[in-house]
Amino acid sequence: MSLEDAFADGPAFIPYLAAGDPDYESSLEYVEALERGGADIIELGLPFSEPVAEGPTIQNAVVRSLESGMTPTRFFEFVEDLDVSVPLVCMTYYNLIYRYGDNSGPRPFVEKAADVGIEGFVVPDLPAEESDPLREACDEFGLDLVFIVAPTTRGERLERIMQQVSGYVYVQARLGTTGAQTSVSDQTDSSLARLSEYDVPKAVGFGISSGDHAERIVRSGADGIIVGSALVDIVAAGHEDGDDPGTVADRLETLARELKEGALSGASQRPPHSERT
Amino acid sequence: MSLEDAFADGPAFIPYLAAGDPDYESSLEYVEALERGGADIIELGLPFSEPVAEGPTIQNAVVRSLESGMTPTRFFEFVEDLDVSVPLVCMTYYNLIYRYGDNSGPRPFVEKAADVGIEGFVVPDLPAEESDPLREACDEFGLDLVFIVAPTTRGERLERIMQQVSGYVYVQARLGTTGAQTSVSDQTDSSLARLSEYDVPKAVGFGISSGDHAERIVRSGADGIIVGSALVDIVAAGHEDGDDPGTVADRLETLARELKEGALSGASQRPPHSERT
Amino acid sequence: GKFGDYGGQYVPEALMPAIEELNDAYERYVLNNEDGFMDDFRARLRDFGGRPTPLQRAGRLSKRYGREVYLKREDLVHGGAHKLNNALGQVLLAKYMGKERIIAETGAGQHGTATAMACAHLDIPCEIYMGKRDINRQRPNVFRMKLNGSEVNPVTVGRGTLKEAISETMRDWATNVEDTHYVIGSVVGPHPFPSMVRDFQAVISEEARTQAHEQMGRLPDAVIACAGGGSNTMGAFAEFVEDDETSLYAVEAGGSTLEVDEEAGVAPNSASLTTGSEGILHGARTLLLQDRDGQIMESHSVSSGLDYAGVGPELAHLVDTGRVTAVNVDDDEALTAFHRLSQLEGIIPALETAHAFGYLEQVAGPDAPADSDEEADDLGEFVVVNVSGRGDKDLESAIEETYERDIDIAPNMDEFTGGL
Amino acid sequence: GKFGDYGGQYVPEALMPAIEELNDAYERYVLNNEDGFMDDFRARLRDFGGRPTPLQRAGRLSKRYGREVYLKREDLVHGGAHKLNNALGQVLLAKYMGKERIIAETGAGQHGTATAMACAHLDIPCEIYMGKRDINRQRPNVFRMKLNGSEVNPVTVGRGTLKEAISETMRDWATNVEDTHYVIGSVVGPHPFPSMVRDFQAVISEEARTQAHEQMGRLPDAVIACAGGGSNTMGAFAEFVEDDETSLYAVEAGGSTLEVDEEAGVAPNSASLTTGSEGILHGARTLLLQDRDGQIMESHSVSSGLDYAGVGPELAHLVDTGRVTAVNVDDDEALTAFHRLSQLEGIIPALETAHAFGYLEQVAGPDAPADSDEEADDLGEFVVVNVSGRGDKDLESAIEETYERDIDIAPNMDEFTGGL
Repeated sequence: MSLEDAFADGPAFIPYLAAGDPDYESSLEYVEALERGGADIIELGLPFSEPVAEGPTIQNAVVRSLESGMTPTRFFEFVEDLDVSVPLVCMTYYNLIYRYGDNSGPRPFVEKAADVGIEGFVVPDLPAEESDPLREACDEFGLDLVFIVAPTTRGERLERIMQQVSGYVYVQARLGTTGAQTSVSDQTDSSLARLSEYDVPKAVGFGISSGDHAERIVRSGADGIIVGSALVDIVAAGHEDGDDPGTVADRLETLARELKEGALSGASQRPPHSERT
Repeated sequence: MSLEDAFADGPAFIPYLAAGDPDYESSLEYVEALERGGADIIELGLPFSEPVAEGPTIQNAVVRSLESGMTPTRFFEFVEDLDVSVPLVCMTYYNLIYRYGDNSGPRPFVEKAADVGIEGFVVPDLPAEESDPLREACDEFGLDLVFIVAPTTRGERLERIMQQVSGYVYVQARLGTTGAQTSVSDQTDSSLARLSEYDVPKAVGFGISSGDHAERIVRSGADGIIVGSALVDIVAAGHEDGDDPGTVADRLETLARELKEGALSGASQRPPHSERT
Repeated sequence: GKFGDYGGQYVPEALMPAIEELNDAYERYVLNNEDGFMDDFRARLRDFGGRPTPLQRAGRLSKRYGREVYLKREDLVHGGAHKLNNALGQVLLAKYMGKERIIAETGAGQHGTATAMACAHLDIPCEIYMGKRDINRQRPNVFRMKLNGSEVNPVTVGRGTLKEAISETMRDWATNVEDTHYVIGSVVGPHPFPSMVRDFQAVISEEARTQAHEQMGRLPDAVIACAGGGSNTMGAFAEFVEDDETSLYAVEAGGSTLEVDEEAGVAPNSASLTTGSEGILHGARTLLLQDRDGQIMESHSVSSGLDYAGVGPELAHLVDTGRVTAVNVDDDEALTAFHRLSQLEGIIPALETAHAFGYLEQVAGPDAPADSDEEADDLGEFVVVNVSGRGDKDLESAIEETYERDIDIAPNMDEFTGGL
Repeated sequence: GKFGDYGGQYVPEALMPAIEELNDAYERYVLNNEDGFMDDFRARLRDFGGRPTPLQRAGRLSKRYGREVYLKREDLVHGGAHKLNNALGQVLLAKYMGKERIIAETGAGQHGTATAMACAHLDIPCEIYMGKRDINRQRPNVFRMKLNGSEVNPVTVGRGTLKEAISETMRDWATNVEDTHYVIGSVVGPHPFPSMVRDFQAVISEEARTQAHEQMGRLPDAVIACAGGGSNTMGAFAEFVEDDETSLYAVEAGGSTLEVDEEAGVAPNSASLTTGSEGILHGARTLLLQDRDGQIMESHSVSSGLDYAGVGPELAHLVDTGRVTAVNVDDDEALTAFHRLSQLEGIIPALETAHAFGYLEQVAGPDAPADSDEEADDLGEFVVVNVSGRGDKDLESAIEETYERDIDIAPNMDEFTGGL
């Protein structure tokens, strides 16, 4: 599967932006800037009106994107209009997947996603217990289904998730919701330790905002880093200040590069035994 | 007893004013004008803070009088300062009588009242059932105790009152509280009929405001008329308009004269059998 | 009709026949359950009023005061206070008497709302007299009365408060006495009102006495109730009066001080039992706040429901005889108790009710002065406090008064200082 | 955890362990009464909450509708609504689970105040999330929560209403899941919430069923309850679901119209059962007000307590299977019913509750259209209406909305048009 391939050549840098934030055209430019900055996979948010798993930063991005007219149909056009070559993961809530097309289940959405070239999904309100229909559709169309593993996920639950996951596992660095933090949680290390026996790439997200964070996380054994809020902050600030989209795109590229380099630097410092085989 | 004497020469005109309304000096002048207008007895109100039996007109007079500093002590001075020769009846609420002096009952108040020349009392919140202590003090000092008989007073109650009453009985012309009315109630006739067998003067009050009223009431068999609110209205209007007290006194005298003449006219029209014996 | 020297019937003659008629109805229907009146009343109290109210153990207060503190939950009665017990009783009695119209006066609006509810329930027209100034201060209660279909008649005479409304209602009654019943709101007024209102409210102590037996296997050592006119007080005490082992505490509003300003005619408290003197007001001889001439003084309390210059004659008598102990709690203590009960027990009491809890704190609280030990001992091990009403009606006052007084246990009020 | 296709657990992974822990506690304490939990809960409902509430015959409504109309008086529960049944149950459960902190979200403030009261009573810290806009509109409830010692956290994201507050509370829970319990206020959310909240509220129908037997010697022909999220509805229905002779009516808020403005994403009603479609929201699959893409629509009702775009999954299932009949009453009908109950029965209902009475009028009132005869017959001779809450909280809204709509049976509102 193509997502897993993105981890083949070293640590993967996986940035997130909400599609259509703050408007369709700027957003295209911003996502493309992420690739220039070194993204290995890009998580594209399809905004849902009730983003219960998000922190305020991404919640506000969702509001901006919805106000600019983003819909599932526009989202697929957006993906087609994007000029990037790295794999794209669609991050959204289950109701939008469930309701698309004939309103009877996830298959039409997955089919359309595959059609426009999306490689996988992250669905924060869909735990493994409820994911069979989506898993089946993903299998049918050859897409990955990424699951989030929380610091509180243990034992049977972890087992169940790891049976369902494909592409990569999204390791939630700490309890809470998405949002940039100034330090890295100790919970990350123990989560990575619990996951070490599973043979699937582990990408850590929640709260990574700088190259130093990225370096520290990858050094601890992560196969990839997921960064959302720190990037969305740049979009939000640019929008509020009325900055030229090109300038904002440059800032995104700059932070992306810092994060990517941090990840690479972290990988180079890893003790040999923690390398993936 | 001197009050009863006032009914000897024909129908008695009994005007009411609140002592000290709107101020001590004007009030003296107003009361004296009532005598000039033909009063046979004068009811002088000693204001109580909770005048529950009064209509709004007299309630407001009470407020003005209290605000001008009227107290029981000042009231007795007021009576002493008054230059009138007709008998005076003190109209007040029982608490003031009860609390005067050593606070242990009505005797000190009655003693003082007798001392300054008051001839009797009307106490609207003291029914016959509760009047023994006051009755005894009045007897001791030779004062009359006037009771009110309402349109609803019948049978045993009426009997009990008529055993206690002296001076005159205050016949309440209609249900309700004090206050000038534009017509005379039919209730008056039946009240007077019920009282005809009792050998005590019957003075009718509540709502009499003109010479025509007075005439009609006396023609129906009343031995006297009591007029309060119509006179208080003149005081109130004069106070509000800032009129000279002398002018207000003249108006009071004029209305008093009209009322007195109405009463006399009514008496002259009475059929012989309704004359008092 | 007499309680020692207190009580009686000091009313205008025009009302006496109505009062005799009422007394007759009281004896027949209430005392002798004629036509099953009392059964009907009790059934309506249960189904419409929500009785019985619980006798609830207050866990956190029990801990704080080192004794079993139980709450008689009159705040749960329909309308939010014990007031309905009486209003429902009287309106029902008026129906049995064939009256066709109800009038009542109200100050803070609690009695008026209770009467309006009872009249809607029993389908009888109702007019409520209320001072214009009180109308402006108690608009939610005015609105409630109107929602229940009552007329609210503004009284503009004088200062436009309770006393003027009482006079105006008396006036209406004196005028329409034949078809109208005047629902007096407390154990005051001429006989039979003090006895009748007590009997309607006695359901409080009747229940509490049974509940105490069921829950604690014995009678309480003390019953504490706030006292303004005294209807919740007499209701909470009535069935315990014969129980010598149960002490009874009537907690009056100490206001800002027990000192009186004779000059201004103002008593900045409503402590008639503690500081009042004998006199005659609103139809009865009782203890009053009055000046040396016998003029009634303006009373004051942070709780408008306690703000009355008199007190029920029976309660005055029980205090004189020593059966009831009169104590008082000032505005600050009452407000503090209001916040304490809200925080510790999840019950926001009426400001009236808070006075009863203020007494507990005063003698048995952690900061009680050493010389209160005896009073605390007198309370005993098992105390019942009558929660006469809930505090929803007092939220605005609580904000205003708390802010002015800077009550230290209160939550931060800054955002509410403009009102709700 | 499933009701047909509805229900489930659609929540972020971080919360799943807490939900599993809660489910375990639900099964042990609630379903199996471990450590006497349910006994403790029932005793507190009785003593602190004021249960049982009466089943009252409504004399004037019975006459109007030509059948026996009985009222289940949840308005008499401490706090003024059925909300406490659930809040007390969950907070007590959290204590049994060893949790040290309670969080909840609230829209109109009713669930927040119930939770705050329960937390004060049970001595556990509580934080309530509330949209900034709702805080400004519901200041008395905010003040009440603070009086009870709860923190009220304003949520400023987005429009600052219930949906943002829910997200913010989920966020807090996701962050502090180990020591914190999130008290959900209705029969919504992931399993076990819909079942657990139903079980806590089922005391309503349990009592009503017994009372119906005692008072009428039989089961009611119909039970009517308003439905927003559905907690009073499920509470009023739960014990009757197996009684085939009793019809169950869930009355939704018809708002201004059942028509939807897809363009604006607004449904000017809250009729998820009548007009909604299947989807996933706030942890469960159920019927929702959503646009064709699956975005949740803004709902509307004159009653803020019904103003929610979803509905409990079990209720949705019972409607799908035909056991419960979903009907709806629009804003005007609800307001008229609010005034009618206030005037005829002396009970001022919550605007939520008024919807249930609006349905009675709609099919059985004197002005009911001829074609409603069949529905009126279906109601039968003995109808129980759940009076889910009292209307004190709604006085301001009632003034505003009545004035705007010119409800003909309303009292003259002119003097209140500036508010209370």
